[in-house]
Amino acid sequence: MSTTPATAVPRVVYRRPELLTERSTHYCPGCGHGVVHRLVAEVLGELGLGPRTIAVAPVGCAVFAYDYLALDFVEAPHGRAPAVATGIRRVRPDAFVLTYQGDGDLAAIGTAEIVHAAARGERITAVFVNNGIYGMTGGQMAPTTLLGQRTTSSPAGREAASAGYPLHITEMLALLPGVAYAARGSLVDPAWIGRTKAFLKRACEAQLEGTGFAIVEVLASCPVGWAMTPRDSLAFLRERMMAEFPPGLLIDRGRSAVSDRPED
Amino acid sequence: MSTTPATAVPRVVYRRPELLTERSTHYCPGCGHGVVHRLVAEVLGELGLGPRTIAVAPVGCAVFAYDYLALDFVEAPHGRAPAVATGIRRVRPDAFVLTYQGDGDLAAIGTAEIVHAAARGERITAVFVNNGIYGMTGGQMAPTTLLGQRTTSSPAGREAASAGYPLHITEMLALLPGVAYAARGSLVDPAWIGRTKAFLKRACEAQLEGTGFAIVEVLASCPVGWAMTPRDSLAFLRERMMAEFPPGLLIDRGRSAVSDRPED
Amino acid sequence: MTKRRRVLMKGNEAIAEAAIRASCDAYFGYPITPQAELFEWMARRMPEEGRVFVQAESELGAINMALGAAATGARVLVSSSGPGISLMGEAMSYLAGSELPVVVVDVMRGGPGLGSIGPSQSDYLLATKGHGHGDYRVPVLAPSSIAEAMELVATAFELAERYRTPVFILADGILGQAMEPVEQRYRDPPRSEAPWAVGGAAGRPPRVVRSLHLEPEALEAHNERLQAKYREIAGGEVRWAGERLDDADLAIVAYGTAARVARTAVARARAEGLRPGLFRPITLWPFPERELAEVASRVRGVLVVELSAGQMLEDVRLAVEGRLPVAFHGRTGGMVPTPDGVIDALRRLEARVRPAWTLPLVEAAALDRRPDPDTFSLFGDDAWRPLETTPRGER
Amino acid sequence: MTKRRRVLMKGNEAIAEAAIRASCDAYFGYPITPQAELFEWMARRMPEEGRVFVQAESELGAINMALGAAATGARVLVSSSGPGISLMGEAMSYLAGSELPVVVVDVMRGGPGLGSIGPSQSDYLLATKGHGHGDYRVPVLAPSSIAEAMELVATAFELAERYRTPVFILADGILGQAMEPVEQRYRDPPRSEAPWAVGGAAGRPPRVVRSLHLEPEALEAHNERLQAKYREIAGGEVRWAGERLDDADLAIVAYGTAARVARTAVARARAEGLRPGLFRPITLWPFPERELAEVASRVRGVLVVELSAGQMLEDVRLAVEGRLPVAFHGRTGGMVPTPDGVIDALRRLEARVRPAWTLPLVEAAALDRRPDPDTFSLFGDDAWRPLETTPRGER
Amino acid sequence: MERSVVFAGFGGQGLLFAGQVLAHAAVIDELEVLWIPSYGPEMRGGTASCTVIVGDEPIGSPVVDRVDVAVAMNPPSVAKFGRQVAPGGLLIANSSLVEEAYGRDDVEELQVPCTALAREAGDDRLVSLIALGALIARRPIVRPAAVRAAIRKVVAARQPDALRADLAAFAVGLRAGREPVRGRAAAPAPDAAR
Amino acid sequence: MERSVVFAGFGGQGLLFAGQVLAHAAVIDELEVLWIPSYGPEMRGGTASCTVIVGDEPIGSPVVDRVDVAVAMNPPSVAKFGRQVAPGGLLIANSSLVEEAYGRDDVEELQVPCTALAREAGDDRLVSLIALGALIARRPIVRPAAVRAAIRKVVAARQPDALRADLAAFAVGLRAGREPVRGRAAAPAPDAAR
Amino acid sequence: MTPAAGPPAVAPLAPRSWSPLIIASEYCKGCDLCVAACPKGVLVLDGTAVNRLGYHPVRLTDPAGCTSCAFCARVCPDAVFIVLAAPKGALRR
Amino acid sequence: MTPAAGPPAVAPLAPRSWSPLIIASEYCKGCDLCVAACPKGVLVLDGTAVNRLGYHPVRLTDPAGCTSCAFCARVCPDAVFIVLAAPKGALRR
Ligand SMILES: Cc1ncc(C[n+]2csc(CCOP(=O)(O)OP(=O)(O)O)c2C)c(N)n1
Ligand SMILES: Cc1ncc(C[n+]2csc(CCOP(=O)(O)OP(=O)(O)O)c2C)c(N)n1
Ligand code: SF4
Ligand code: SF4
Ligand code: SF4
Ligand code: SF4
Ligand code: SF4
Ligand code: SF4
Ligand SMILES: [Mg+2]
Ligand SMILES: [Mg+2]
Repeated sequence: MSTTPATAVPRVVYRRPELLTERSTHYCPGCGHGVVHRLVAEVLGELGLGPRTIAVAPVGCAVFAYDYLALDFVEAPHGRAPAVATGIRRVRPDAFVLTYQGDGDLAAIGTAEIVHAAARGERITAVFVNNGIYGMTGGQMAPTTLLGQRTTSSPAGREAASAGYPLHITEMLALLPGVAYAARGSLVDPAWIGRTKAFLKRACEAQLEGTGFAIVEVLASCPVGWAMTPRDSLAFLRERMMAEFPPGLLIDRGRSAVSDRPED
Repeated sequence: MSTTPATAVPRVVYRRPELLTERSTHYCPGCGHGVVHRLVAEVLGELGLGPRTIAVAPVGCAVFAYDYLALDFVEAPHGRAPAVATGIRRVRPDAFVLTYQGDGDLAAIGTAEIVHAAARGERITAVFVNNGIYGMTGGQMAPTTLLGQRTTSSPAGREAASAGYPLHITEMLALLPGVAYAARGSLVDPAWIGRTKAFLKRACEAQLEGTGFAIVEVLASCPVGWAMTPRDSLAFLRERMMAEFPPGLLIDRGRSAVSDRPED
Repeated sequence: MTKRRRVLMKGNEAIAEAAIRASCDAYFGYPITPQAELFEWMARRMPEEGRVFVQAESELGAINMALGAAATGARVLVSSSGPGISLMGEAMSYLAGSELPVVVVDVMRGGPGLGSIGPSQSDYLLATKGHGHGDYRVPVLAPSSIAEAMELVATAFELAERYRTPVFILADGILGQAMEPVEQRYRDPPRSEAPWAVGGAAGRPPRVVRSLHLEPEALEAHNERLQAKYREIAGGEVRWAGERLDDADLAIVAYGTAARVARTAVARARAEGLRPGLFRPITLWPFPERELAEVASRVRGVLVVELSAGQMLEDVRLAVEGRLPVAFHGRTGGMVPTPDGVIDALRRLEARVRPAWTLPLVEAAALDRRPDPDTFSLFGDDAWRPLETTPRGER
Repeated sequence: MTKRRRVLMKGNEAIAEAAIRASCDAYFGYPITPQAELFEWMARRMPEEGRVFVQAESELGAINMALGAAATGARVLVSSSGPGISLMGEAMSYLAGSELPVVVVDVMRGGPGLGSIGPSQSDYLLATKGHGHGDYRVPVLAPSSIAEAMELVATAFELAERYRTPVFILADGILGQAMEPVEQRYRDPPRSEAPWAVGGAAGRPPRVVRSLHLEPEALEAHNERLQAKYREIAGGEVRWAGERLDDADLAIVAYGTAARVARTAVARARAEGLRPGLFRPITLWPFPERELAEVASRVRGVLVVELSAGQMLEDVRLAVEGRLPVAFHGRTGGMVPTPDGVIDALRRLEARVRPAWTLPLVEAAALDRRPDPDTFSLFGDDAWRPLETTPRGER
Repeated sequence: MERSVVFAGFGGQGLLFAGQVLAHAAVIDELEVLWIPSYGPEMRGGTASCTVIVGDEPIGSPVVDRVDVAVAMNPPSVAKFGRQVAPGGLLIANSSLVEEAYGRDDVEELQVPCTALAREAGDDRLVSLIALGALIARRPIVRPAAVRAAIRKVVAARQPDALRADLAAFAVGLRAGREPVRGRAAAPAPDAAR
Repeated sequence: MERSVVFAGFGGQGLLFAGQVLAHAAVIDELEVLWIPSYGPEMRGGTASCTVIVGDEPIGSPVVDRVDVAVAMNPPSVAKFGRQVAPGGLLIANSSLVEEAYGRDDVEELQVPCTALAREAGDDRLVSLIALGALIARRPIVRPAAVRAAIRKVVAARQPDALRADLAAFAVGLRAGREPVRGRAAAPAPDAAR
Repeated sequence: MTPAAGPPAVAPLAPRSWSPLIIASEYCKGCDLCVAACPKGVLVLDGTAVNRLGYHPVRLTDPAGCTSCAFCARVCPDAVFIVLAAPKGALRR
Repeated sequence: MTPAAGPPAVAPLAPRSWSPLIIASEYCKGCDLCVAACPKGVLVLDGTAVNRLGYHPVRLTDPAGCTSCAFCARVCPDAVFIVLAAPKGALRR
């Protein structure tokens, strides 16, 4: 690169991605959804997929994703995004199909739909935001809530004896031959955010390669649901969530080796 | 043993178990459900559980299980047996709770219910009859139908590209810490039938020990759904079904070592 | 009879083939008796035609796949029976709220619960009134022969797309399972524009298909639009058929299979000196309320015949508004009324209505409204109950 | 006012606590606005009491867990709102068919689809008519204050067990979210025997709880029994309340929150010279049809007020049977009618009804039945439509 | 005028098939017709039946209070449908399996050893076509030629190999219907395992 | 007679809490009362509001066409609820955040620098109790003593440590309501992150 | 739905009249699985008999050849068999 | 729902007036995550300002200390930042 003269245009290191609309989000301060939206907008933008993407919005705090991402959107009933996406997928072979779901949406009420979309190997890229809680409805226990974690529906902390164990649904899905790609990212710090973006990119590529179903679970914080400051929620994310749900690549059936390094 | 005089009562090697009612079943000739019913009756009888069992009948060919097994029964909506059993389990801590489901019932429409009953570690013993087909409704493809297998809804044989891959749901469930016991048996021959009975017995014991959810998948034939003679269906069971779904113990979290040998 | 090219077809299969010939793009389903053959026909034929067939993991899966496909502007069919249809209530409400065209065939069976697989018409109230939450209505078409079912499939797609609404076709186990000769006349309605459909926001602002309107004002405005649409449908899309009503003094109201039984009963009853006619609603919603009211103004009594405990009965009573006796004859659980059973019910009705010619109409109506504790009072102890149920012995 | 021990309670929490005090054995639920506090109260209190609380994986899970628990004879509560309730249609049909007592609370919100979380009464038709498949009915209780909700919880358990049936409690977002002072009066109804309940066949023949009756004859007989039970409930369990009806010449029919708005409107309207009274159904099924008909015989017009596009309206019309004008005022999507809005609707009704004293009743009724294309004809072009909708400007 | 026929027997005796052949024959003869099976899980290892209504006008009621002809290929079917035959109607019983006459004076009872004849002709499933032949011999609801054309049409599409045997079975039945043989020929039941 | 009050502002300003205190005070004063929150996801990072209706008879309509008092703690709330105040009613605005008067002649407008006063008192959440004090000073819907008892009751149960500050804030508000201060004191908004 | 009364009680038999199998033929559906499973080849479907259900039930061709291994009973979906072990000295008829 | 117009175009700036961060303060929710993530400690929540949403928005305290590492932008849930790299010779204001 040539040396820049003093009057040159400064190089843009980072800018708000084009696929984000101008609207301010309704998310609470520090909410992970905002970061995931941004990553999705960046990845789709970089791959040039915006104009042919049909996205499916969940029921959960991200129900308004269509207000923030400049994409065609269909709103699915709670948990049914993978079925809705299957319908889209089948009649629109050329579209890029993206689902966005929370942990209650995907891992509780929508268990059957996600398992079977994955088993069928639908060419769908699923973004799964695991914040270990039902954010939208006021902080109740989710299937991914940690043992001992207090929520409005586990006021004494989640007990295995009555409420069972945190569900590792992405690991379950990774068993299925229809799943081309499965990974778990985290929003705990810039490095993991970068890695998560790389996972998302690879999950989009898997769809483009036609190798099957792709899912990226993103460990995200819900400061309000966890009743913490955003800063404290990052500590909880690192020490507790990431201990229970180790992030990293789970499977990449499309490629022998996967590029798992942080993006930069 | 003393030598038996010529006029002695002959020793009964095998008799119809007491928990089977006198009714002739509605099952087709050679149907696996009959054998599974018999094994369930034998195991519950041997463990003396009949009088305190509450069983849950599926929707599927085994919907009439209550006509053949002399147990208290609740009929669940299609796929919801694990939820129904959970309700029973929680309000009747002393009862022995048994579910009986087919592969369409358990692995298709009932996916969410079985996954979450298992994740919660409900003390339930689940009998899962996998015949790779929807018997009751006329032989349509099930989640466990083999690739290439012709059914009334996969007339050209199941294709992975459009219908996905056979679902190994028991393996998925075995990942869950709430699952105390998971095994897969087969009705292919007397030896495997004996082994399957041992699995069932162990799965009942797991409930009695209070260690969590227990499931036994039983590979069974559906001669009518497979459009084969019962004899041919055994060959299919051995060569095709058992190749896709290897029988054996999957997990026994309750005991370190499991007795996996054929009963005799 | 001129020589026609007729083919023997099973109802379930004829409905499926009619959808294919109506350029149905995608079918999503799940097996259930007595509609399995519809599903299986699609499993075989849709791939042959290069179209979409998906066996969903459940009816919830199927109807939500339909939602996704319809959101792209595709022509979509779904089918099931009672238990499966019940599971679709939430998504039907979403389809109505999101204004998406999907045709749903319900081949009704005996209920409630697992019930039986016998023919039934006990999903009338579900289809026409209260299936899912929220204020919405779904056009409901009720064929009474296989040929009519084929025609109504095309009509259903038309209505669905013209009004952006899910549409029900209500058949019963007999219509699904029976074979009749039908002419191979299929109709492929032209497609409406779908400027609302998603497909990727290339060169245009993004589109959103949704039912959420969090601001009450916005949701009320949305509901106003929906209600205006429903009024339009109610005004313009009522369908019904009358038979021998011109000189009738009793009217049988029946749809689908019950109407066929009633037709035979009308013929036989006339031979025996009674003078019934048949009023057959083809749209159950919008119900031909005005048309039935008009017919009711010319007869002395109305007999509702259903394969149910009395569901359409409510709409008939709403149309007749107490101006003349409404009797009911129904069988449930897979049982089907017989022509003789209907004739008996007609005779009981006939025995109780006063001859019309002795009083001017208004007075007769007024008289009829006087509480009559015997059978026809709507205000007696059994006010809510079908006015006449078949005596047990008859069954 | 004497000194009373009153506690400020939130509707959702009061309902939950009332269930606990009514010896509810088990609660199964899934979070949804606006009933989350009910669910959360149970999450905290049930374990405290050593009873069963399970957060199900979904509403399907919850209602089916309830089915299992109820089959053992346990006293069971379930709660949800629109979308979740819609998902329960199949299981409700099973509960009805299997004759199992479960109390289901629906804290209604705006629809259709995801709609909004605002208060609404748009699940009336769902609850009273067509939720699931098959011929069944569910008693529906509609409280209009928090204190009444607490009392009706006990009533619901009573009805459920006496008649072996699921029972709905229909509240709306306001009733769920509001706080009112209530006296701590709880009722714990005695338990009915449950000789049908499963529990292990020790020392007796096995029992089966089911809804399947494959033989049509058997299923029809089962349906006959169910219908007989529904007739019994309709005969003996109608509940309603009237306010200022004695001298009223117009009757407002409204339930739940709408009835409170109407009550305020009645008071204000009387101050302004109108003479309305309030007819408040407490059981929506069985609907107080006979009772309303009696009231209708004494007034000149009826105004139905709902937080919906006109759902109870159908039952009111069935009760009134065209004998006098029925007007409608409704708001949807989370909007709530205001007292002034109701009064305006009353005035429009008043302006249109002829004074009763000029004609004997029967003739007046007959006259009213003449097609009047303006507003009140049920046979005009907009036959199916609520007779009067609020003009847009008012909203 | 409408004529109704019920075919009933064990699953595997081809009764639904025979009913379909009759329905196709009616179409060939330009009549109106409606065919309804019994359906669903009761078919599992149980009995099967179907009803065919043939008429000049579009068929009204799909349910018939009484049938004009009952073809009953096993004992339970005789028991169930024997009483549903209208006075003056016809009851065809499979005398290979049904021991004695049903014993109604007001209907014509025809005993045909269908199973025995089918065994002779080489295939159990022919039972019903033999019965259909007998039926057409006694009640010419459709022309025998139309039945033959219908068999050709239906069978040629599905199992062309079976065509000859099927046509032969129908002929045997026709003959048996024209010259009824009394008495029961001992013959085993069809193998019901499908 | 019924009096209705709406409390509105940013989430985190304690508005639902202040409404509950008023409702409890009404119960203590043996009045009838109804408290209704705005609820649901719009609470996420947005505004919050609740309505309290106090009366002598059981409360009828839970919705009020017009309110007697609006307590508006941020600019959007003034914009939204300012116009809903009935003629002769009272509008209390948080002059720390709201620049200018709403400007209605037919209602009494009271400007209280609630945020500034709350900061002084040491906790952002006190904003609403200060406003409640001002409200009770101008419209004695309930007795001040009842409010104090209500604060004791509600706060003692949940956060006993906060009791003193809460009572003090109410006192500050009461005073501010009795001797209104005009003008806007510059003060930062509460930290809305909860 | 009534609990099974169980098979008929096994009464002492004279050695000569003794058979290792009691076959509840009316339950048999002629599926052939026991025939396939029998290591001794002593079972056959009886083509000359038809039971109530319409099937050719199974028949033991050679009681003496039967070892009472109970394979037939283990594979039978309809619990048709009672298998007895030979009392010492008994002759299988 | 309209697609983002994107942030304001970045115009050439005179070296002296140049800053590495453009902060869309009205989007900021004061969550503090960028402050925590900044390795240089040059971000702070501005307790003296309140934005339209009611939050204290973030402020860059020392442009010269900023290395344009964009950690702040990567962690920000509300995409508040544009990060620019220093043109050669530019002074950070
Ligand atoms: C059928 C149905 N049940 C329940 C709800 C209520 N509901 C809305 S969002 C949600 C859960 C959201 O949790 P999650 O998926 O984890 O998303 P988050 O808000 O945490 O991002 C629930 C239960 C609903 N809208 N529909
Ligand atoms: C909600 C619902 N959907 C569909 C059906 C129809 N149905 C009955 S059984 C069955 C599948 C049975 O298959 P499986 O569970 O494998 O049992 P099998 O008959 O093979 O033993 C289906 C789809 C139903 N009864 N209810
Ligand atoms: S509740 Fe949790 S997930 Fe929802 S917006 Fe707030 S922080 Fe985000
Ligand atoms: S269809 Fe299959 S599973 Fe059902 S009874 Fe017959 S053989 Fe058994
Ligand atoms: S017991 Fe053994 S040897 Fe005897 S018949 Fe049975 S399988 Fe054959
Ligand atoms: S296995 Fe049982 S049913 Fe099958 S042939 Fe043998 S005895 Fe009969
Ligand atoms: S770019 Fe880096 S150094 Fe500069 S403010 Fe952001 S995080 Fe700090
Ligand atoms: S991370 Fe973003 S929203 Fe949070 S304080 Fe920093 S700039 Fe504001
Ligand atoms: Mg979540
Ligand atoms: Mg199966």
